[in-house]
Amino acid sequence: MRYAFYPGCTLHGTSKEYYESTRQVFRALGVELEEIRDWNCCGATALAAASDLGSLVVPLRNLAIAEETKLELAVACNCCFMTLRRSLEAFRGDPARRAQMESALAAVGRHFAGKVEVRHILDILVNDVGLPEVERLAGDALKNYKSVPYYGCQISRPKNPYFGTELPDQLDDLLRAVGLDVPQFDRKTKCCGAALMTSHEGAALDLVAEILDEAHRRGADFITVTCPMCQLNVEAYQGKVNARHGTRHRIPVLYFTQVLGLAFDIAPLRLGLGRHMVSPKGLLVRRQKEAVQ
Amino acid sequence: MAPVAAKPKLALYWAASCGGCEVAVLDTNEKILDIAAHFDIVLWPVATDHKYAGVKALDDGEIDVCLFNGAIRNSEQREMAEVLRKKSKVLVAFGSCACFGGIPGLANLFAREAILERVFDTTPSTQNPEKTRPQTRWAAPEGELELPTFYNAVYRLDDIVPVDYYLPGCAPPPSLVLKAVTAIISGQLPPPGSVLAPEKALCASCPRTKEEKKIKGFNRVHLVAADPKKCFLEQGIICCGPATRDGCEARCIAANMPCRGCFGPAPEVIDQGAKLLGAIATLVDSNDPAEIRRALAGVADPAGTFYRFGVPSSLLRVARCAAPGAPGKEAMAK
Amino acid sequence: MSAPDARIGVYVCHCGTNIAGTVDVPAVRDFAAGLPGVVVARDYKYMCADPGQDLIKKDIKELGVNRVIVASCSPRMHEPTFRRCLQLAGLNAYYFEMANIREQVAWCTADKAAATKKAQALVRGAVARVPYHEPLEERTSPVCPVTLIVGGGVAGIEAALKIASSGNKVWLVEREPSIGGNMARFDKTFPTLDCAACILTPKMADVGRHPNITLLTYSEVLEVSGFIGNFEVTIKKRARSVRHGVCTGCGVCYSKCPTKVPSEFDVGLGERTAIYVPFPQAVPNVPVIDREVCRQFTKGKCGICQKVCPAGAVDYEQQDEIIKEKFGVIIIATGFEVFDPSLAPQYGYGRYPDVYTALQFERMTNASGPTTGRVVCRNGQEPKAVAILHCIGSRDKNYYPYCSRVCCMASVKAAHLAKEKSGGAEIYEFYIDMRTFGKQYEEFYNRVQEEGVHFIRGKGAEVIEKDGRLVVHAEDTLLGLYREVPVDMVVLNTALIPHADAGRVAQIFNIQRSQDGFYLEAHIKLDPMKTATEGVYLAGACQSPKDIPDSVAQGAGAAAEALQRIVAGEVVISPVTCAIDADRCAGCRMCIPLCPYTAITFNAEKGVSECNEALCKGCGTCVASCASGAARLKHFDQRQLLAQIEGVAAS
Amino acid sequence: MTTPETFEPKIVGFLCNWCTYAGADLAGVSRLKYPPNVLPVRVMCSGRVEPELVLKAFWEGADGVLISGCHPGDCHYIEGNYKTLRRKELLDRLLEQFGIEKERLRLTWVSASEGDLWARVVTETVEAVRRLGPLGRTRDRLQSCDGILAADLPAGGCCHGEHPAAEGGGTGGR
Repeated sequence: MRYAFYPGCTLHGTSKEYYESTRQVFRALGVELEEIRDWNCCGATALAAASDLGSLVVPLRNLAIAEETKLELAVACNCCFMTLRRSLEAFRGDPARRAQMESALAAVGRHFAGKVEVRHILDILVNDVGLPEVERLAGDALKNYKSVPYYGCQISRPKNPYFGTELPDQLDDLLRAVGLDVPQFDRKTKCCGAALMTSHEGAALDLVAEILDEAHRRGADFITVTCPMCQLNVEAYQGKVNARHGTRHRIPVLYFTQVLGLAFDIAPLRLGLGRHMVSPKGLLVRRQKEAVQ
Repeated sequence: MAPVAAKPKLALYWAASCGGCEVAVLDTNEKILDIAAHFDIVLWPVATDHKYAGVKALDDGEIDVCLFNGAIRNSEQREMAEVLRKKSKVLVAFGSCACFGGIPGLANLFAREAILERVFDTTPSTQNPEKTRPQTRWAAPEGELELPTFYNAVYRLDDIVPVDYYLPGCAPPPSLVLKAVTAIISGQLPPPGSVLAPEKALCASCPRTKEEKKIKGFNRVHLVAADPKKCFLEQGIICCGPATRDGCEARCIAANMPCRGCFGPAPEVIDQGAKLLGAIATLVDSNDPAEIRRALAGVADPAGTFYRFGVPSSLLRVARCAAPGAPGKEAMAK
Repeated sequence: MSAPDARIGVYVCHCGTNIAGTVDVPAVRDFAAGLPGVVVARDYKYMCADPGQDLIKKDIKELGVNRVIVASCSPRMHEPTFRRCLQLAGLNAYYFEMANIREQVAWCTADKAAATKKAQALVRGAVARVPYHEPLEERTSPVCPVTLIVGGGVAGIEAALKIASSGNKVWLVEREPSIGGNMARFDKTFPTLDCAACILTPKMADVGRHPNITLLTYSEVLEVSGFIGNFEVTIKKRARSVRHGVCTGCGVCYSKCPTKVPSEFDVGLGERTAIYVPFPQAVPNVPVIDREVCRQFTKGKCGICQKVCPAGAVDYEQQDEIIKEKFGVIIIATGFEVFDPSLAPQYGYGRYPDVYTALQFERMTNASGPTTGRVVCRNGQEPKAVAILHCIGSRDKNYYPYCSRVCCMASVKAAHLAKEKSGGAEIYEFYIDMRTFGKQYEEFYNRVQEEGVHFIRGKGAEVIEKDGRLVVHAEDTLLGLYREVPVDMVVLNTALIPHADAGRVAQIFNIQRSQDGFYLEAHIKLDPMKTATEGVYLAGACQSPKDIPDSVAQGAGAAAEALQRIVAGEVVISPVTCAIDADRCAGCRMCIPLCPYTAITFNAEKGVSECNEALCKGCGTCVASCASGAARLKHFDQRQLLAQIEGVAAS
Repeated sequence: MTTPETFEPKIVGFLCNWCTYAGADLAGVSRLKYPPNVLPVRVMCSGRVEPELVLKAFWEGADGVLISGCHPGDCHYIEGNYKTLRRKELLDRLLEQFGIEKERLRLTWVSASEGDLWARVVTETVEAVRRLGPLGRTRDRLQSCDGILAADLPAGGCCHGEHPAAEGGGTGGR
């Protein structure tokens, strides 16, 4: 299996561990990710406020580059996933829009035919690689662990064919496939506050608190996420949440690729597990202990 | 010495045709002598030496009957059609080419250029490095010669001039020829515009056993040994009988060959090929688009199959590429 | 043949402003006047009104008009009207032709000039066509006086009783082991709160014993052929494994049966045995063995019910029965099913035990239901607070866009019952807007409001668990607040949707479905009982979501439609059939296998194919496949169509 | 000179009585607006629509032909629509041999409840034919080949009834 790969800014910046673990896990599974050349920022959610057309064309350039590879485009960051899909749907759906987008793209000397598919790596792991293959590689390293799957809001919005808008279950299945105990998690697609954390911190902290509270109530050893933004908010602000709500949360927040890595017995440091603000050390130690016994 | 003047005048002419119709006249065997005896033949290029000038010199309507075979493919044939119409009391479209365009009519599926190129350049037996083409004028030492213009399309006789009777067939069977001639001689003719052949389709006189038909796939007659007793269609072999006027005495059928449609459509049918195509396609025994397509792929060359003798009589008449400067010319002119 | 003697009258209708608003009617009239064969062209405000029809009659009499064209609405609307008009004027009805310049020109075209041009083209087509029209005589055929009713819910029951009590025979076929349908599940009915069983069971019993009604439960229609007046129907009577007539309905068998499975009738809340009657008042009161789960059939050993049956009615050997029967008319009353809310996971159905569907709640409140009528949570406690959510799956683009019509009232009723049967719990209704359209419905709504039920205008967004309770999230659009209401029980008012196999059933009866998947009526306002297929009628929720009063009304209405046919004794059959011209047919027999009604046979001694016009329905498939043009479809004859094409396409 | 902008295609539509004709009525009742280029000819069943009728439409100068019936499986006459499907397969190939793009002949399924679909189908078809450009009358095409024909050329077949002396019978020609 081979895919074009669009990492997006964060995977090369604040969420290197997501990048590293993704690389490791896909290598272990024998799936090639070919990083597209000369890609640019997807514009994230900020650009749409400034210029609607701009917010469609900026991601489109990446799609045009990906199209040249004749491969499907794998994306890890939920925000990139959303903006790229939004651009693609506008291009396919609305002839008038399409014309504008084409001419804008032509201005930077590129052409796009609309022939590329945007796939989230979670979707690829579950539907292309398949759970049996994942199970095959997974040891029982995680069998006594419990984790809640936190998808975030962008992976399933706007409505898309890959993830149910209300309560998707692909991540649940994937985590179960590597032996984790996955309880029900009502807030799996609730907003983490995203950029509000910088403008309306209080509101964002309350949202994160909701998530942490349920994770705690469900007895999760750690939270599994699919999105750099969620990972940052849910992990980095636990202190402030505790201060605000008088709670004592200190729960690791791992990318699902890191979790798979652990299950595949890939060295923790290669999975970027050294980069976390809430250290997963405790987990790892316990894991080793159990391994010894 | 018998009085010559009493004899009615007969003209026979061939336009774009193979000569088979001429033979059909001769096939009346000894009866030909009666014809010769009854008529004063004023024009018969294949058999007698009369000049056009002689015909043109006749008074209008002086010819009693003209049996005209062949389609109209060039300016000479058109001119003679007009002359003979003028000079003849009764003009009979004789044979499938004159009636429907016939085999020459298949040329309407191609562009004139494509045909000339094939004939004068690309046939294996052709040596023509200068790519010489027929010219309508040619300066010879003896003086300038004029040749007829080769048209873009093939026409039926009645496209050019009004026709009184139609005697279809490739070629018309002697029995029908005699019947027609006798009718003419005895003056007992049906209303003008009539086809001098039976009113039903060929199946009526086809001796083969017929059951209810369903077609899974098509066979081509040269690829299978057809059961001589069984309806061709039931063997997946396309037979034009159901859409073709009777009168040929099922000669092909008797030779274990399917009807090819030379007698033209049944009465009041406008488009023989369309009727046949509709009937044949409907018999395909499947409701699955893919399966239907597969089955019908067995029909090689629909136009040539359903309009073998009638392209110039179809509602489509001529492929678009035939008209000068028509769209899709290149595409068609293979 | 062409008719040189054709004297055509063209009448262009304004239809008030419906046509005249978009089409230049005088221009069309003048255009028509100039067409060959037209002796008179007029326009009038309403051609279908008597004065309009009189114009036609007058011209037929005084101007010798012998072909009539009306350019107005769709022939599906008024063709019969004008054909009658011709007949009254002594002209054959089939000398008439209609040009549809309303539905297919005026109403669907924006540009006036273009509309006028199109109208003229259609008129030209009609004018070219009518000279080739031939006089045709309508035939009649007898109507078999027996009605088939499919579906034994309240609508089917009503229809059956009406027809039976008129002295005519009825067969009622029901898929379930008992008739009664969904209504049998209810405890109380809005707006009067009278007990559903009390008003339904007497009707059920009547059906059971009525001499004119043949009741087939646990049975399904497999195949329908023929046409109005004489349908040939194949019915599968599934093996009940208990002999009807022998069984006394004592009930010992199911009291002793060791196998327990969730009860369909209780929507999974209660249990039933392998041999069972769905509910105590079942009609017929004859148990049925569920062979899927019965040990005798799955394991081959048990046989308890047979041993204990005092009447010796249990028969493991019983086979499915295939019944073929003739019917004159058919009423379809197959009802609805409910949306499965687990497809909308945000509401927690299937994840939280105390989230129920409205139908489950009906069973809970039913005195003979799984909780003997007490409203209690799974833990046996009475709820302190109950949330009732409207429009679950209805009025929702993601599921079913239409309004299910009954839920608002059902919810109000549920609110009342929940309060009453839970010892006064707090009740919260989450609604988009209240639709209490029926007689005494608004009054009932007011009454329940006064009982202290909280009505929150805002659709329930989701149900999540917090601190051991269920929390309903919603935006209260009256307060302009986002609310989280903790409750102990949630009732989801799910959409009423077409049966999963509605498509298959539609094909069996050769009827159509509207885009929402319910069966399509002939006219949404004026012909709600008829379908496009003559002699097949609709009753109840299979046509669209309906409450009990409407289902009963439509059941009675469908009965009237059926009786109208039966009493008439014969039906008029369209003369639009195929005729094979023996002088042209060469006997190739291509057409024979193509006829869907086997109306064509081969006459060996004449050597030609012949069409039985009694069987022919006039589709024209054989005509389209007749290579010699011998087969002709009356009124859609080749010459007529060719001329019409020439007319519309001429420029 | 007709350009894609000014060219208004002429399309003959064969609508089955039970599904598409009813669907087209519904489109009207719902006041859905669509281009006026499709001229409806009502037939009881799409199964009645035979090639001769389609070719006749082209002969008379239709730039396109639209046949529309009930959805597969829903035919009022059980399976007339499948018969049409079979004919269309072969007709497509015939048209292409005559240089007529098969896109000029369209077969669609529109049910009695799909007024909006009918409006969409018509719009699409008109646009598709508009892109293909004019086809024009067969007789004009033949005329333009060598310019030797009478303007009102009789249609098709053996011309019984087309003879000046014979009284008008064949509906083909004039």
